[in-house]
Amino acid sequence: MKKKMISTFLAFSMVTALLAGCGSSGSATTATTAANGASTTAAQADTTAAGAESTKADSDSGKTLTIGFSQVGAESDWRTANTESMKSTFSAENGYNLIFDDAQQKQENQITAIRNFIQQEVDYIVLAPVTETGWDTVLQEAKDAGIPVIIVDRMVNVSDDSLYTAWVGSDFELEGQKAAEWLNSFATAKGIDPSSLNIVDIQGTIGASAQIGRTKGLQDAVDKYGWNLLEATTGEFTQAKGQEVMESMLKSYDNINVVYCENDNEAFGAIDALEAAGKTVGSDIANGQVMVMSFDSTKAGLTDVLSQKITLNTECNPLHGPRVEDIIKALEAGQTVDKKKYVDESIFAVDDTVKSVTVDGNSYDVTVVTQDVIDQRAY
Amino acid sequence: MKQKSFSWQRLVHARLFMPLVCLAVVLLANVIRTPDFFKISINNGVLYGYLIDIINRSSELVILAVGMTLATAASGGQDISVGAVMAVSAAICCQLLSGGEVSVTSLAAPIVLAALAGVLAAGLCGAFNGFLVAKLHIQPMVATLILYTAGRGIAQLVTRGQITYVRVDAYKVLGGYIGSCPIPTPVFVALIVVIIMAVILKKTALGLYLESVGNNGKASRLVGLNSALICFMAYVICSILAGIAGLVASSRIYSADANNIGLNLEMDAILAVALGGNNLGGGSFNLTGSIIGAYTIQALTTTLYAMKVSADQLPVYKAIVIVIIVILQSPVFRSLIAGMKRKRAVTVDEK
Amino acid sequence: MKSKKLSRSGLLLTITVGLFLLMYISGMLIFSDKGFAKPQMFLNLFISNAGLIVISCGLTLVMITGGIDISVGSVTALVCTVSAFMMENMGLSAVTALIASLIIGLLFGLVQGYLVSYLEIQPFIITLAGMFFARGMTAVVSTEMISIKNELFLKWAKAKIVLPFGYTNNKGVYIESYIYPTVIVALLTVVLVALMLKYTRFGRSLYAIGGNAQSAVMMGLNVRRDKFRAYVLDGFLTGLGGFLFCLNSCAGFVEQAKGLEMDAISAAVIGGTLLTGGVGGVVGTLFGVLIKGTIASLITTQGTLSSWWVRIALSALLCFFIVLQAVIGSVSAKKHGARLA
Amino acid sequence: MSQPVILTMKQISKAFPGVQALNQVDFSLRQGEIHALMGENGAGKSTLIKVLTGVYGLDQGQVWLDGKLVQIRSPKDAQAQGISTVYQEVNLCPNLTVAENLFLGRQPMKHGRIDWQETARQAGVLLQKLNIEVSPSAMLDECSLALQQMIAIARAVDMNCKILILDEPTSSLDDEEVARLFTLMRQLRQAGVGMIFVTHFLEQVYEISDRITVLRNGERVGEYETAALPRLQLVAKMMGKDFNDLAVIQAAPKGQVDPGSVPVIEAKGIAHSGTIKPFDLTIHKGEVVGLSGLLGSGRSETVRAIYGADRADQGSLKVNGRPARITQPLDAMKLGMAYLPEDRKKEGIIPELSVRENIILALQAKRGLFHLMSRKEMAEAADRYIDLLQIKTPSRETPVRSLSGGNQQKVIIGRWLLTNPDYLILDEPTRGIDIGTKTEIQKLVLELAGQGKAITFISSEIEEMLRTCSRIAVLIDGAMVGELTGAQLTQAQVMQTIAGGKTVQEDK
Repeated sequence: MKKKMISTFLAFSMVTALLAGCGSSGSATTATTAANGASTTAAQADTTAAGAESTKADSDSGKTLTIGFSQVGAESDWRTANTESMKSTFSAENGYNLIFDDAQQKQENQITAIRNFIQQEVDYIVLAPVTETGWDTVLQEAKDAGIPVIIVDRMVNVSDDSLYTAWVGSDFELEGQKAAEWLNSFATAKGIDPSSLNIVDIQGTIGASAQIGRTKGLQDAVDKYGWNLLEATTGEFTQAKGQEVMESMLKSYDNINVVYCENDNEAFGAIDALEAAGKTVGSDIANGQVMVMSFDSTKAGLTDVLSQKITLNTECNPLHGPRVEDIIKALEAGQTVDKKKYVDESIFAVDDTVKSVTVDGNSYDVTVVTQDVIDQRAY
Repeated sequence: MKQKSFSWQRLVHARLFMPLVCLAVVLLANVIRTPDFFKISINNGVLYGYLIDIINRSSELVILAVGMTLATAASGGQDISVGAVMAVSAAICCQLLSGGEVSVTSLAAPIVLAALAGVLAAGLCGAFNGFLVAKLHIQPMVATLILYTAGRGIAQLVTRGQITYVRVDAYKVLGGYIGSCPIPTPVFVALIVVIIMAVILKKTALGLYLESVGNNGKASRLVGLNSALICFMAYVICSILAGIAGLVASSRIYSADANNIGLNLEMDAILAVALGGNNLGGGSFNLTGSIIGAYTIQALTTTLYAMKVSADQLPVYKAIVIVIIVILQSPVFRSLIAGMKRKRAVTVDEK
Repeated sequence: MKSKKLSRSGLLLTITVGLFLLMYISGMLIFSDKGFAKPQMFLNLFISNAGLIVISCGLTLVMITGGIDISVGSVTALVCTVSAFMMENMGLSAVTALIASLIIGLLFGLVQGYLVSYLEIQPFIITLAGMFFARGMTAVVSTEMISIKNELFLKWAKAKIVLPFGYTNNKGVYIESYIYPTVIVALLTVVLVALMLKYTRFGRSLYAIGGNAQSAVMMGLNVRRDKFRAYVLDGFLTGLGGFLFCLNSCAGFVEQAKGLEMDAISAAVIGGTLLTGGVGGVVGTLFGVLIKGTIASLITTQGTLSSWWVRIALSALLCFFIVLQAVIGSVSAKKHGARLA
Repeated sequence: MSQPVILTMKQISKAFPGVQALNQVDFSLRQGEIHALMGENGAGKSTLIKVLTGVYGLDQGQVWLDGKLVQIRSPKDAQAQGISTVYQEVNLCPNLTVAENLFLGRQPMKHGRIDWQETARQAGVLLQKLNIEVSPSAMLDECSLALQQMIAIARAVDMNCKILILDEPTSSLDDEEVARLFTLMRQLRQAGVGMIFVTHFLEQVYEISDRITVLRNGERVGEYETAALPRLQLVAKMMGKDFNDLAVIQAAPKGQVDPGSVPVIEAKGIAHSGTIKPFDLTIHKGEVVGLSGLLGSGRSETVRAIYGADRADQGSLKVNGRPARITQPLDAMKLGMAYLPEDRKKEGIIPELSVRENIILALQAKRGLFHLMSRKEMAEAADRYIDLLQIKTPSRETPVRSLSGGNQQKVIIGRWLLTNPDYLILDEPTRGIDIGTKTEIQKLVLELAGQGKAITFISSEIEEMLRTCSRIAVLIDGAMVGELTGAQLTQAQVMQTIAGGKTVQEDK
């Protein structure tokens, strides 16, 4: 009995300690954030430099802007980099008060968080939505409260465009198109017959906008150039699933020569599976190598490009912080902003066989990966 | 005639009958679809084939199923925290190996030490679960619900929300291959775990103790068994095995992905135990059945993947299999069928 | 006489309510500058959790009988996706979608209830199958996210019920406090279910079944039928709650409401419902949901915490309640034991 | 006794796979009579009752209620037709109040909802009418077992039952509680309720019943007026043979004890707060010491404290002259103790495990986790005790749950004998067991004492204690009030001691 009471007390004090811990660890987390963010900030100096002065001006005038940021979660390297970018941009030193909420991949949590932001009377709400859909009600509430909403990363699909002020993010379909155009140019340059390109597509989580855009980019090119798309299966954006799916595909087809992975984590898994099966990964398709194409261009992903395991890595830029800041500054200055702003994204290739690709009349340069390029990357 | 039908009856009622039939049906479906399903070749110096994939991929599940069987037997409940515990173990191991960096190419700590730390952490999780279940007599599902929710949080706390990579070949061994051995290491790990458990059950009275405690804890205490300790041990073993499974899963991707390692594997492990013909209410257990159950689930998964069923739709088939099996195993259903048979027999007799 | 009744279920409920007030009031004091003291903040707890409240009520019924239903999260996803699919891809009306939602819930209740009560299969394993099935069927219906744009549906979703108080925010906008109809439905559900549990024979029968099913049979209660009905009602409420959930999220997709079953179970447990059955109630469950919502609110308001702290804090709280219940249970068992002596 | 017959069961047959549980059994019950249903375990008493209450369907036969042919489909159906049952293990809900338990499923309604005030009022009236002293708002699990039984009866009576079945209602009650129960039963008899009374206690049958029906092996032996059937004849009819075993036992020599030898057990000042006050107890080799007292007097608690099932708070214990510290049962087992618990189902058998495993379990536990007995050793041990104790089981691998109560008890006895204990604690080893097996167990006890084992024997039946014990210690409210030996060992003396210990002690 006595023992039981003790354990109750223990449990209770545990809860109390944890709750207290939450408070104190909050600062601890911020501290690590600052430390981690140091390299990030340095690397993006060029992007933030312009904004830095005006930020100072803001803080001089004594007005601290409160930003509520609802993030999807921490499910991938890309996402963590995205969070870091926001945290380092909207730091206290830069004159902001960032209220960060992690939704743990749940839309309902984000809806709750936005309602919470409205009550906290934040100046801006930044939303990286878990899903594209289902935002009508809560964004209406934000609009009624007069709080501008800036969407980052995925787009929201709402009946009324005025529910959000601006959107910053990647054009996933363009990413797919760029990769596909590069493949076409590369094959042409190497004199490879389009019909001998046997491609498998390891898709992202079905329904995610990145998956939809990147798959579409490839699919359109397959139809256009007459490539041979053997199979498209989801690898759920994870390394483990990418590996498993690749293993299975290798059993079904023995002529795969291009693997189109929709993010870096899947590419890592696919490379492992390919190598385990005795295949050589690389760009030399003609001599039996299997080409791996990937997206995101995380440092790890680019390192694999450098070691020639990934042939092409199309960037998906997570550094939304500075861009969101630009929009906020413009809004504060009373200017109008573009409703949609795509971030600039590079293409990283293993060599300079293809110097640039053209999509819809726009030309995009291809960067050849060197150690310098990797070192300069922020994530 | 009567003799024959009797032996058939005995076969049908043998405990391993249902699990084996399930496995056979799944494999048969594969052969019909892919005639060279059972083909195993040597490719790049390693064994290669669908079957190898299934056996390799189910390793973690087999390890979990073994632990889950023991926990179920001793407590009559299931440990739903094993997936999260896998993540904790992997996170701690990788974090030690990387020395806190996000991605490393050299080790910050010896692998054995880090692996031991991971397993130890898992053991601690098991001790927590075991304490709640055995000492405070909390329903297993509720007790393990705590770590089910907290586990991944702790794992993320350890890795600071990042995916920690350990890009060192030595770390890939556990999930890959040992030197030039053609059989994937996870298969060995699963095999070793099974053999060790089998030896323990064969050479010690643990099996009898577990069954006795799970069946009647009070009576077991009075014949000198420390019911609480035995139940506690079952949970510790279950979590340690989850920790080992976590290391294997982590080694496969040489990283600790707190959000995805072992995701939803607890449900599969419970399913394996149920498929193996074990009573989820505790008491007597059948380890072989659980292992066959685990292989069946992976075979089903691989089959459905190969049949191009979307991963999202996979659960529908799993659900159908579960429902069929539990209905067939349900005593009420069996007595219903038996009653019908008897009635038929009676009418025949009357004629 | 009342004090005796307070011994177990009453005590647990008191602790739950007390803890909720304690947490909320300290939140109001600590974060008063961050809007935590505003009435709307409190209302938001209900607005955001309307669906969960209804679903947890259904689950509480099943838990009182000593059962469990872990399929509720997946069924919610199925309900949302089917509703969205019907309205967007088939052009059916919102009313049809609502009816379909309720029917889906009922069907799950009927099948699971039948298997649990008439074939006597363990509820955990049956509802595990139900969970797999519903999640998989959601993917069969649609692998894509479906955004609901149906006019009537959005009208329901956006139908603010304005309350006669509010505040002016820093932008000078007067914001009146409001709730959505979903909140009224949820609270009505709690009240109706609470009344049903207290004032109908069926309700009392559920407690009897949870207390001792064998006895309940011997006392002439139709245990199988009542258990079955509990699961059917649970299914129905899951369908309804799923629809409310859908009104809040206005979308349907495979990953929706993942882990909702554990939220609902822990809400019920925090609210004082024992998983062994026989003790508990929906008022407690309501407070359980509110406590979970408050923790989430506190953490969001705090504003720098990472997601893992949410998980860890929630599970620590859950741990506290579970251990507390175990202790109270063992104390009353001790009493029982002393009586035998 | 010319009351009208209210229930007639004709030619009832019921078969289970492999067993003909009831074969053409007739039974009748009159209004306002207490009709004892007697028979050994497996005679078909429970099956007959379960057929009558609709738990089982019947294969053949008819049930007539009030002259009408009826079909009873379920317990609910039975209740609707006025047949209620009160079981030994009280079938009420511990998590609800007394009032609620009384009216569960038939609560008074007002405006379509339960009228709780009315429920409480009616409960109060009902309890008062039957002289049951308990608050209607008390939780059931706060009531004593006897009280729960009374409440169960009150519930049955209030449901306008014409027929009340009492299935071993007295086996967990002490004498005073039995007396109160009998008062209640007589009250009901006055009110015209027909009662079927199932029990193993012959005294109670003769005290309360009007008629007796004896069943044996699923068949009816006969129906008798209680007053016209001598006890010995009743026993003979139940056993189906001339009953001389009782006499044999009474003649058996009690173990001869050397008082100078080192006692096997020497307890000094052992106590457990709340249940037992400090007591001393010394037991020698070859001695059978009985612990007597009313239920709740601390009989079981005393032995449990010695055995370590519940830890003693204070006191010292010497085993074979050496001080012993016992914190858990295993410690006691290692010192050569064995404990057959009172509640066979809850604390004795491991139902799903086989007879073999149940028999070897204690020895295995004693040997430890790492010294698993070989299969051969297990099989031999099991076979030896199946043989020795004449356990009726299809095979040693049969799950013990499918054995009858008596055979289960023998399995547990076998389990303990296998550990070759010096000191055996037998707590109610014969409860709920048919007379044949009872006698066998009593003989065995004396035999074991003859082999030099020390035994503590607890039983609610004084006669049984007198037959087996060479000494009886009597407890009242957790305190040991006296020890009776030699010529003091008479039923009257024991009763008197239990009734008022002090006077007897003064006599000594």
